[in-house]
Amino acid sequence: MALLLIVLLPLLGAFLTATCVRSRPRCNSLLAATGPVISLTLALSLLPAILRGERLLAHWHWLPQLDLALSLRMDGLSLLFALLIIAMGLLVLLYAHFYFAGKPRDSQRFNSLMLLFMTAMLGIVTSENLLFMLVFWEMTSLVSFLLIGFHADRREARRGARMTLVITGGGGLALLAGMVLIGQVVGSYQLTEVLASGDLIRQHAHYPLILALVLLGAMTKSAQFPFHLWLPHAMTAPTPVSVYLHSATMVKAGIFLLARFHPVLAETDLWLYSVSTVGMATLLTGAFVAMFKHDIKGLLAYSTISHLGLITLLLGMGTRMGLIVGLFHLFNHALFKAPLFMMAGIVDKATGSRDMRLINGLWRHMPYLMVLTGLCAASMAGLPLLNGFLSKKMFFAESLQSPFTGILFWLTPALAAVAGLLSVAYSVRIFHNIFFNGLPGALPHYPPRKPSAGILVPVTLLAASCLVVGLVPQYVVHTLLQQAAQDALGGALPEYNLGLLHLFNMPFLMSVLALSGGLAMYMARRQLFALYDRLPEVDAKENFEWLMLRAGRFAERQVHRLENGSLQRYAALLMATAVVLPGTALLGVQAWGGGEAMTPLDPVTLLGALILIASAIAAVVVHRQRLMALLLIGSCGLFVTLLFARFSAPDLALTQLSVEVMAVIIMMLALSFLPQTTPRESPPLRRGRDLLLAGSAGGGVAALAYAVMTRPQQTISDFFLANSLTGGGGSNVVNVILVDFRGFDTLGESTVLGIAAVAVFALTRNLQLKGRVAGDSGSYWASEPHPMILRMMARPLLPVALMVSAYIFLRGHNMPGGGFIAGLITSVALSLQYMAGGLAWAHQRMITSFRPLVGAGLLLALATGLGSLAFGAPFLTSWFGHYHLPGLGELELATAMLFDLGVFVTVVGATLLILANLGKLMTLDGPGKEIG
Amino acid sequence: MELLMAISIGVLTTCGLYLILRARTFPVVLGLTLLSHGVNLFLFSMGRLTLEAPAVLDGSGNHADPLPQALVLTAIVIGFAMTAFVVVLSLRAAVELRSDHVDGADPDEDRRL
Amino acid sequence: MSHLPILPILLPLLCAALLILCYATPLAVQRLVSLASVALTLVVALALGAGLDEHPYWLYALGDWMPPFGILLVVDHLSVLMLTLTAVLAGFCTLYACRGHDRQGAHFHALLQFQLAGLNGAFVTGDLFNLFVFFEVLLIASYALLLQGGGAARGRAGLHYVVLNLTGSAIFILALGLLYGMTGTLNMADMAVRIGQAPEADRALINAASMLLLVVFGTKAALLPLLFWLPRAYIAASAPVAALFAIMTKVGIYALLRVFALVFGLQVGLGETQAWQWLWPMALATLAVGIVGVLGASHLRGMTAYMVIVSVGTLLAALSLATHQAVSSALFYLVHSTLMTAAFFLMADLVARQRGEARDHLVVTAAMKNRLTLGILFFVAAMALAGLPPLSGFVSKLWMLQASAGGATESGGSQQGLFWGLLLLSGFVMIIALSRAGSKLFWRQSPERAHNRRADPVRLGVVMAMILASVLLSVMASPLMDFTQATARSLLSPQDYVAAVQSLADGPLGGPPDAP
Amino acid sequence: MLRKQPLRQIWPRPEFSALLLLLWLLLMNSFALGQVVLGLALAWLLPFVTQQFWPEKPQVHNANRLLVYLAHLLWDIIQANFTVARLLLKDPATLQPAFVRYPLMLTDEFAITLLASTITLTPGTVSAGLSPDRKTLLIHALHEPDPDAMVRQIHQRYELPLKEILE
Amino acid sequence: MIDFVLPIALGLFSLSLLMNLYRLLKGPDVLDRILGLDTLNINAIAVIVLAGIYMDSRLIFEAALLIALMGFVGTVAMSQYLVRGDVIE
Amino acid sequence: MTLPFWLEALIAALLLLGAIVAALGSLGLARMPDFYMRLHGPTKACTLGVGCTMLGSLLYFSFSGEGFSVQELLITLFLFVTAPVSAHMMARAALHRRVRPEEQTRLPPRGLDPSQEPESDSSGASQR
Ligand code: NA
Ligand code: NA
Repeated sequence: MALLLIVLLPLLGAFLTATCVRSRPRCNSLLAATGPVISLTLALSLLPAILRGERLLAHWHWLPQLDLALSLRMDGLSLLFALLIIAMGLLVLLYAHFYFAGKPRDSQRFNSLMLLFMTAMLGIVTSENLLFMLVFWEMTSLVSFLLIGFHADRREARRGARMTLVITGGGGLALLAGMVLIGQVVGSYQLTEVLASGDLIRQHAHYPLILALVLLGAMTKSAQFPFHLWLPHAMTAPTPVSVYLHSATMVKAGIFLLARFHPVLAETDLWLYSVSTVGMATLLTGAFVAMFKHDIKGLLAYSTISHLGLITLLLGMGTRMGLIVGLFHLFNHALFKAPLFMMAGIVDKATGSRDMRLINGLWRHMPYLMVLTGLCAASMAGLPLLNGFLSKKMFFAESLQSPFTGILFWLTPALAAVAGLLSVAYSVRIFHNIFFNGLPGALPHYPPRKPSAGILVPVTLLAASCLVVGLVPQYVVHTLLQQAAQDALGGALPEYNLGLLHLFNMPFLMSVLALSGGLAMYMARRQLFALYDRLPEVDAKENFEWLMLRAGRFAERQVHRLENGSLQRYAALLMATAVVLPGTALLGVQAWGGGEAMTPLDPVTLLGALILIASAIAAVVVHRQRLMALLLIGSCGLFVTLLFARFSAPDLALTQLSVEVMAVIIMMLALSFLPQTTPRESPPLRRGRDLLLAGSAGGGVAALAYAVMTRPQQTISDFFLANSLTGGGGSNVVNVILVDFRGFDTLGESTVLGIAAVAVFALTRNLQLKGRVAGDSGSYWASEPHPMILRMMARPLLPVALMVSAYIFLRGHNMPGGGFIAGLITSVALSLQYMAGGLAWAHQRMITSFRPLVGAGLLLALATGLGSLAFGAPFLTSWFGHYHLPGLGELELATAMLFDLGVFVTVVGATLLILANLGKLMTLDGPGKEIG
Repeated sequence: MELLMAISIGVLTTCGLYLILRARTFPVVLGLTLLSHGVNLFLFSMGRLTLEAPAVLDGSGNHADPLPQALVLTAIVIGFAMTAFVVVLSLRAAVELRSDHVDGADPDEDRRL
Repeated sequence: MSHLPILPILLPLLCAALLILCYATPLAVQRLVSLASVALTLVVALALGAGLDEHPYWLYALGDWMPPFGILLVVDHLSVLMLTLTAVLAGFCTLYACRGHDRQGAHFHALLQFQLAGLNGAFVTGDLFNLFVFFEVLLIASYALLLQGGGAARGRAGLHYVVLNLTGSAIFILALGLLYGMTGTLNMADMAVRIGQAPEADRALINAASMLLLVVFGTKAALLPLLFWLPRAYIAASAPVAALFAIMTKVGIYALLRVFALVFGLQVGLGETQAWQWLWPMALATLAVGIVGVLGASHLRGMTAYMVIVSVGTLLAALSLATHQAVSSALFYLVHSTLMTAAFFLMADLVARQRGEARDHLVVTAAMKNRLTLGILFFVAAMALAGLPPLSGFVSKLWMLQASAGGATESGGSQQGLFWGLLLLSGFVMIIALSRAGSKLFWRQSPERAHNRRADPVRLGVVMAMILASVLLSVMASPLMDFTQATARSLLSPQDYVAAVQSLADGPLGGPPDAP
Repeated sequence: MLRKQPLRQIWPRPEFSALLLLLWLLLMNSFALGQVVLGLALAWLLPFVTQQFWPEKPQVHNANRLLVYLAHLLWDIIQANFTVARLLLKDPATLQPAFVRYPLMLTDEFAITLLASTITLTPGTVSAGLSPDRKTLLIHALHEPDPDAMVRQIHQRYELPLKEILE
Repeated sequence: MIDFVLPIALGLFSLSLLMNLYRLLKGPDVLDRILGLDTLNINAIAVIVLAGIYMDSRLIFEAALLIALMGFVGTVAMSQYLVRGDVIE
Repeated sequence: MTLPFWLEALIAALLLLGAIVAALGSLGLARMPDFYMRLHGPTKACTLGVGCTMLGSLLYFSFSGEGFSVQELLITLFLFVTAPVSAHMMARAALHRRVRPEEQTRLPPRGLDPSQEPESDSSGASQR
């Protein structure tokens, strides 16, 4: 529970600070500090147990399916980091309280984000479950994104934030992959088990991949070469952020990871060469560039990179001692780098600048700060009596015992010495260049504003601890460090001593060399700056932005090329896919013909089919003359009808016929607003391609049809034939299927029609047509809009057609017909009235609007279906009975009729709604007026 | 007869697809109609071809397969609904895109701000 | 026979028909009816889910005609999952639309209910032709919804969407016909059995039908060569409609799963069906195209549309592995991605409403009125979509990574590598794209006076609730994970499905053994 | 006018209804009482619901004359077909087609319609257009060397009887 | 005797259909095509009726009835379209 | 079933006659030189041709035991009512579109279209 509280209290604090006492900065900061203070107390309370070598574990279920558990672990390594994180956090909170003085909103926002970040860091170091660790790992990336983008109105801040997120987030993804791989190799995501499976992992085929992925995660987070670029650009963050994230915590997460996985991944050649090479490269690059940064925070950032490289190098050497020294230096680095960053922030606030070329001679104004800075800079440079000296000396010693052979063996200490020299140079620079070096340049604020006393408190505390650790390390950190190393390595520790003993030896010599060389280098700085300025300037952020922009543009171009808005292309792709995919399957067809005897051909059918084919081809040939093409389509419809009739499908024939006329009328209505001809647009090649595509699809369909038709048939249809009369009460089996056996399909089908009608209504509602294309310059003999002769003929026709429609409807159950066809006949008869009398004339005479008709039809069909529920039968269960009424004759009553009536009503409503609304477009007062 | 039917289906499908690949809405609509003729005949012929034996029970034993007929009927109706809709849509698109080209007068106009 | 399985279709259908009948009903009443219908449907879906423990397959023989002759509704785990997801999503979208989008066109609520009826019907039917019918219902409703409000972009996108889908429907009929011609049945369980009995010589034709169905469902699901209708359609649709459309691609995926796991996979297993062999490269290519699209998008809606494509690619890639874990994880991801892409469409609308002319284009404008609230929502939603912890995106990505472990085989390893690579790359690209978008939208501001249009509290609340759902899907993911595991189990054991249908059937499925 | 005749309002067209009933019974191919009842219902209902579409009430003054006229017409049609058949087989170049203006005497719309239909159905003539003032009918004749004779013949044979019957 | 005449009649109607098709395809004016289609409809009615006699079944006679109705409406619609540029005003 | 010889002969004659007349009508449609002349064939010949066929069928079915067959009658009536209207509509459309009649067509004194001056009328109709 204590473990959980250690992690959760800052989180709670984050929520509280975000929501409570937002306008009172002091209360807010106090509130912010409460959580970490308790956490720190709790963590310290665990210290004795940890130092006894105990390992505390806590476990709560989260997602057992994924082995993702809320598992926490506290051992030496975790505790070392946890204490560092909480303690530094508290100091930063204190610092920030004064830093953001006068900006309560900023202060509050920082406090809550800061606590969120602290939670994330604590989570990383205390996770026992690898996946749970990842949660916090990504959380640090996200919160750091927000923290770096704290001043979002600044372009640099935004860019820096995004760059950080992209690099560390990307690393996080790699780490995710690495963790999952580890979990798969080990069979568990619990750290305890993973750490015990070092050999298993190292011998696994995936080991190089795992190592690469984990390293990618660690290196990006810890700003290792070549991923170090984000760190300097993250300096746009407010200084408290830099203090916490970029010196004390976040950048150490990668190191923590390397240390944590040391027993699992280290001690192989691959580890040795990859990690130490990266570390060395980072160490040198950072140190070299740091010297030439004029921005205080820039210098510190590169120096941080350099120190991180140093630690990585130490871990990379894979020796047990290397790890101990690495951890020690990590600790020391936090102690001296954090106050330096704090100093940078204080100077920035005081002078309004961070440019060391302008800031000179501040000792006059801030002597106390000068002393503190001196201490920390000296520690950074590795001057004796300070903590930096100790770890750096041990680093030199370690470099002398590198596991490399040959030239590499000597190269390591040599480069280490060079790096040491460079670090001395920039350490001197940061001290001398700010506080001495003559008079200040044109600073925004001069004389500098006096820093508040409070802001100096954390600096003082940290500087003092540098001294304390430097003097008596064995009493301060030794035991914890030892335990941390012990828990990280999981085995016996080599003999070592943190103290000042053995002052004069080879490492000491190297230190002296570095000191003097560094000093010399600083002396020669003007020449070096000049030299450096001549180097081509590479702005990583610009490059990053450029890269991102190019990637975006490239992607945009590709998108435009792929998704170019051409329906023709999409349709061609669809067809090509529909040809190729089934085509591959059809390669396996052994015989197309199925062996069944073919139905004998008769000349009339042949003729009909030929006319159908001729009409279809002619429609394609003349498709540019649209009305003609439409006519030919009408002819196709007629002959499809005749084919249906020929092959024993009278219902289909009736339906096809009525549908065809309606469709042609609708298309003609639309055609009056469209150009009457189609321009010749497609180049011959395109037409050829289209023909090939369409032809192969058509050929395939024909082949399939032939193949199936000549194969023997097995079907469930015998059931329908057998049960139609007895079970469905009708002898027209097709109709019984439609209204009974598969009435649900019919319900769906009427629904589709109803929706289409409503959709047409919605589409035409506000449609403003600019004037129709076909002219109506009346000639003398055709000037009447609604020819009288048509009108007179159409009128008596209506009741007759309705009578026929009633007949078709009623006989449907037993003979070809039914609600759908009857509905279409009714609609066609009524649409003839529209043609003969005009929309307005006919519409006034309709006894109902159409939309209610659609709704009522559907409801009737639904209600019929629901009726059976009352009898405990499933939806749409039909019921019928034959009654012999005295005098009236045989009477059949069937619920299916009622259902069919619903279909009928829907069809009438829907088709007329469509027609009327299309027709409405033609009238002058059409738009805006709702019809139907 | 089967071969003739297959060829008719193939021609209808080919013509329909070819028209669907045209650049103007109206031929596309016509193409959709032809295509639906083709596929309806296809679905119909999946019940095999039967002469002179509608699925109306009259005491004789031989009947055409009624099920595909019912399915085709449904497909015809749905096809009709879709045709009606797409016709109106093409009208509306022609008005709003200032062209009856399937991609409008300027296919990229909605990419721009 | 309980009537529960039919209710998810009937409820919205009844409401829609009523709304059409009483077409002049005040909008307030329409909204009430619409919301009530969605809520009731959700209750029904949950009730169906609760009953699954007792009997894993709800069967409902329409018209009391037993399978294989009548139309049979079969509600199993997958159906319940989809029904529930649809109801939840529809609830959010309806609520969002009730704040004004439903005024833009006529009969919004009726069409929405029709859409739901179509979707639900597709999810519960056990009959292949009935599936086609419900596809048409949901498609025509979606056409109408897409075009609500009018405008050039909608007209164009709508036309493309409609024409491609109509062509797709024609292909559907071809496939259906072919399958009926070869098997003589329409009930999916019966068809599966009969395909197993089909002679070797017919195998190629049946496979061709399966490939045609792959094309059809692939078009709906937006699989690579068939996906290009999607971006502009989703971009053009009004926000709640686009959000609702998040489920549309999933219908294609549902159909792929249902048909290939049951009809073609009964004998050989899902992973061995011919279509599934093609699915893998197509899905990866889809994922790749989606990634490029997300990176290249110039406005939030476009980015979201491509995120839909990314989600489709991811989902299908995981599904194409066809293992229990892979399918479970993919189904979990399905829920997550549907809700979150939908939330993002709504968010894009919220953002656009406060940015004047610039809408949701990634350009700099004056500050938004609700910058902080929207910013936080955007940030969290972006996290979820990019798969960052601790939200549902992370959980599903993690699960898919774990599930796609190839094991020892060489091809398994390279499969894993490809999938992992693209999956992680998609997350990476999303981080890039979303951070760029977020920074442009919320951080950069031109100095003009801030826009002063406040976000509608209900709309804001809807988006918040959806994002909260993502949190819940992560924090309390376990029950859902169990459910998707059960779903995958039932999906991968189609013989149980067939046995359930058989228990109700009139005679043995597959016809009498001595049938010609 | 409708208001003055409440019975007509409820049952707008009894004669026509009778025809419809007959049609129904023939279609149903049954004279069972049930069919009669159903047919009666429809024969009343359909004219009733569609009466708005047919506001004019053609008044047939002499039904017998109408029957005679129709029989006459049928005979003419049969004759016409043989005439036209001969014409169609001839070399088209030898035909003498003509457009003829026929001055209408009839004023009733229904009567004009019947006349125009008659003209179209009978020998070699098609009524192609009606002037907007409804005073002239434009007739196309396939082979008519003497248009005036044709006008006279139509007047005598069809227009006058129609006027008697309907006006 | 009917059996003997039927094929001849069917053949003659087929010939008619062919001649209608010729007009439908040839034009030249769109009205010629409309007329061709209209005649095609009428001849199709006859073919259906003859086929009915041939098969001794009246099941497809409703189709003939519908062709008559639909053909008429179609012809009227197209003619009206040519005159007014629309069908329903 | 068997029909009496005379009836069978009548039916056969009707069918044959109908087919011949219809074929002639279609022939006219195919070979007449202008639209207005083509119009005559279908509107008359086909109507009667189909009418004869219908009568034949009516007789055949009415006497073959299935009761009176009314559909044929209905179709015939329908055709006779609608054919003139269709012809009128088409002719009207042709006049509107100024479809040229054949050269030798005799025109009324004031031309086809009195609303237009003869010299401004470009159609061949008024040039004679
Ligand atoms: Na300086
Ligand atoms: Na005449």
